[in-house]
Amino acid sequence: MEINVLFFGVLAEVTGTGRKHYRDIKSFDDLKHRIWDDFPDIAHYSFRIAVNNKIVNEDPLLRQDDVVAYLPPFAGG
Amino acid sequence: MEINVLFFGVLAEVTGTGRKHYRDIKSFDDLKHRIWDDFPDIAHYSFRIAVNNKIVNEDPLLRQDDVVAYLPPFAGG
Amino acid sequence: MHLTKGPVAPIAISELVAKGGQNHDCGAHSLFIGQVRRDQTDGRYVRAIEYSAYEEMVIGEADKIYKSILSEFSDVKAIDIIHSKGLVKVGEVSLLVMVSAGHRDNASRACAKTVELIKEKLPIWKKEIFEDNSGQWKENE
Amino acid sequence: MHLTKGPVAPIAISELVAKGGQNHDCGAHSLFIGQVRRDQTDGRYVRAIEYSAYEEMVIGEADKIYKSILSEFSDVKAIDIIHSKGLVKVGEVSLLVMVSAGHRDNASRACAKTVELIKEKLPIWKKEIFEDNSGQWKENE
Repeated sequence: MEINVLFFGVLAEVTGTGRKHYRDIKSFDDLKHRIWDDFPDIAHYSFRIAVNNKIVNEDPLLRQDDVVAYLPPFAGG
Repeated sequence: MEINVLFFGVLAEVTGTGRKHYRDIKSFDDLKHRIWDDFPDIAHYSFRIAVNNKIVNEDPLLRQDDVVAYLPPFAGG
Repeated sequence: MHLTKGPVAPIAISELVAKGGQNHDCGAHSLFIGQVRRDQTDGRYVRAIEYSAYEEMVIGEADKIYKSILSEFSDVKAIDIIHSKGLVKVGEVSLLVMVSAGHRDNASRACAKTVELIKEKLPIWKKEIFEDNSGQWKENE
Repeated sequence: MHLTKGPVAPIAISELVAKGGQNHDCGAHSLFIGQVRRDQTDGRYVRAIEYSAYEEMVIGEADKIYKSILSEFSDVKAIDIIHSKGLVKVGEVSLLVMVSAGHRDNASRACAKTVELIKEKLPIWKKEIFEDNSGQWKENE
């Protein structure tokens, strides 16, 4: 399936891109590994994951065209 | 001695005047009785007394030209 | 502390905030704005409040409030109070309090405390004026 | 909830307060204004903060904040939030929260709570930009 991935805050800087489109993703675990391969530096940062604008606390079941976002700790205000 | 008396809030209305000048006052007690005679209705209201802008909790020692104010419960804001 | 004749103009609020921006140690402003509510008593609706004040004493008591807040909250940089005297209509502002501080928590708590002290300490009185022009003196709870 | 490009203009505050005056059940507005502080890190002074946001999610999360505050404080009539995105310089406003309520206590407590929820829940990030143009990502404590 195809998945859109968004990176925010420091991770947008670290990955050098705010977004990346992935094809042929089999599962969330598969996606994670593809992202680690592309951007090994993100391992040094803490973040949470949102799928379609909702924070997920466990590995989610992904579906075609889901939007997965990498969210560093919030700092609004 | 001469004393200026100020009435505020509902007491300005009840006394029909915001201020009154008293002459030949001997003491605070004397002043109080003169005021009661002039404005008997103030007995129906609760108030505190300030002398020269300071709330007094006991009968004060008055001095020439002191300003005595009758202050109903505050209602600012 | 400023006693203004009639309502506090909304533009005064922007002016205070713009002034606050000149203090670069401030990270937070907490504002309290009191406006006249269309309260009802025995079927009569408030159309305005008439405020009166013992002005000389208000200024002295406001000074004490400033000192008390500044000594309790060391992070507070500035306190501004504008209160109306005279007639303020429903929906208009009668009280503006702005507390500027380094950090948000101090700003919020100091502002709430300032409002409490204003209600308790400032010799100001209000009379509700109803739509039928009858009136009623009010006390703070 | 509104994300505005650059600083929140002081005049926006007056406009919100003027709008609040149209609700005659409101007796109190509590405002929180966050502005960029000239903080110092290792001898470098902040000259601005660059904000970025996950805008779509911000709007959804702000809706949840509104619902949560309105259900906790039945006296609250309106909540407005304006947050900056992009560059906001020292002394400029990056956050404006206004909570309107019937009575002051509810306005103040609901406003403080809203600010806490904004810091905790909204996917917004900030990078301090120092006078030498170096930068540093910040987290809320």
